[in-house]
Amino acid sequence: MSVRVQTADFDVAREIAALRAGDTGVGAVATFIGTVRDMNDSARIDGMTLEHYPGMTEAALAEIVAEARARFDIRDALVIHRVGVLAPGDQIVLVAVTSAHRGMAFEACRYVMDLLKTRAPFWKKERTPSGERWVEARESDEKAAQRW
Amino acid sequence: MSVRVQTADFDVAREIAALRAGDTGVGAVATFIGTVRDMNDSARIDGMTLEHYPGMTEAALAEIVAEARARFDIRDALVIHRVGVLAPGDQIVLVAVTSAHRGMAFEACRYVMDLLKTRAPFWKKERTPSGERWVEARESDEKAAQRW
Amino acid sequence: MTNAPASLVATTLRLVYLARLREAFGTAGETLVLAADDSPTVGGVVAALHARGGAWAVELAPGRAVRFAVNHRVAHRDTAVQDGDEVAVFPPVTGG
Amino acid sequence: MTNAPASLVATTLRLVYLARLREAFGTAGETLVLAADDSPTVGGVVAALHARGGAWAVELAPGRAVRFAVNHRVAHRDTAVQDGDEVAVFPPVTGG
Repeated sequence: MSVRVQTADFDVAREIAALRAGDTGVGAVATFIGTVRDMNDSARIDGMTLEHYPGMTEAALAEIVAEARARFDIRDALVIHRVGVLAPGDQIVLVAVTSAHRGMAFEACRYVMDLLKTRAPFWKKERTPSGERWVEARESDEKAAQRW
Repeated sequence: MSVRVQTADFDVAREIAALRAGDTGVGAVATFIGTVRDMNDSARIDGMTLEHYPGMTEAALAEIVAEARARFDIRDALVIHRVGVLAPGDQIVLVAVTSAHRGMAFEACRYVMDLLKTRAPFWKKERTPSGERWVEARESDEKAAQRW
Repeated sequence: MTNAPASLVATTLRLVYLARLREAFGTAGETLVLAADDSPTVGGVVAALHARGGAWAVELAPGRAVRFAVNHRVAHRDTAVQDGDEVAVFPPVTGG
Repeated sequence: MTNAPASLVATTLRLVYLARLREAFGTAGETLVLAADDSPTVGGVVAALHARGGAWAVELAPGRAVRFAVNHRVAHRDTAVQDGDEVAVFPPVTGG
């Protein structure tokens, strides 16, 4: 299990290879990558800055991953979340889960993302043509997390 | 939309980059990678050979992806399936789906995998210490496909 | 006789056997001519093959899981076949 | 007085403000001393801040969505705080 908060970009192929390294019991790898869109709520997005709460972030992500491991029959899981200044198209977050079979990998990957969206202390500030604005939390994210 | 059957391995980072290329409306990328396990039904697996039905394979995969596009609000999708001789740890299949939001990406990715497992003409022949054997279809795969 | 219904003339099909069935039948395929009194369907093809006995009778026995495609599309026993069609006979798929 | 209950002595807390609330309050944090008659809870902290008026009263008004953590763990208004705790006050998270 690994959880990282970093400004640098990540290479998903390399991260998956490291996550699987030496474990030939893995038959399924489910991953999710969140990326910066160029539009949000009808405004053009020129980029964004991601702020977090150092210390709590790592603890919250580790707790979410530990919960996923307790709940689903998975072999390992990885979360990487970037912070700092990002441009449209940039990768924001990676969640990767390995398991013997695909069902558990899909479920656990989605679970981690749903909980990350409501429990991990990250905040997005978007740059738009009319200035900067903090992204508002979505009701749909709250519902997605409550589903579990 | 792209569907490929090949003997060569694939680089998931490069494939995702190509799938997303130029589309900054993408906010979510869900992927699934199937890999060769070293155990199956209590037997050690030394490797496997994947056979397919050329012509029908590509048509079946394209049809599954087209159905996923009609059913879910996604931006693009890719399926790569390897054939030939594979070793434990090797990548077998990649399904990658892009969308604006994560829910549709997860759903469509899982849909494509579930249908691929029951409708795409691939067959696995495992090499075990006691000889070769054809993999039997799983009841659980049939149920997963019927869920949709 | 040019206006005769298809079922009254012989139907020539290209058969393809895959995976375990290819090995069991000892061949990757063959040309099969359905007689005019055979059912011009996938089921008619199965009946003609099953009647050969041996591995054919074993693998195509009622209750055995066998799948079909006609011209690369999923088919069933009641799917019609026409002269020139490619009919594939194979076990349930196990890819991914 | 060493055996007096915590609520009868002053509680010194490290407060952390994040994202939009950091900007609204004009500071990333401060040291807050809860008086002995304040509730030794997150709710007590909020009440003390709200009483300052201005941006504090606006952002911490009843019904506004505000989230809390005590020593890096998710907390609620009824979560107890002790001398030396780090109490974070922030908007609903929007990562991923």
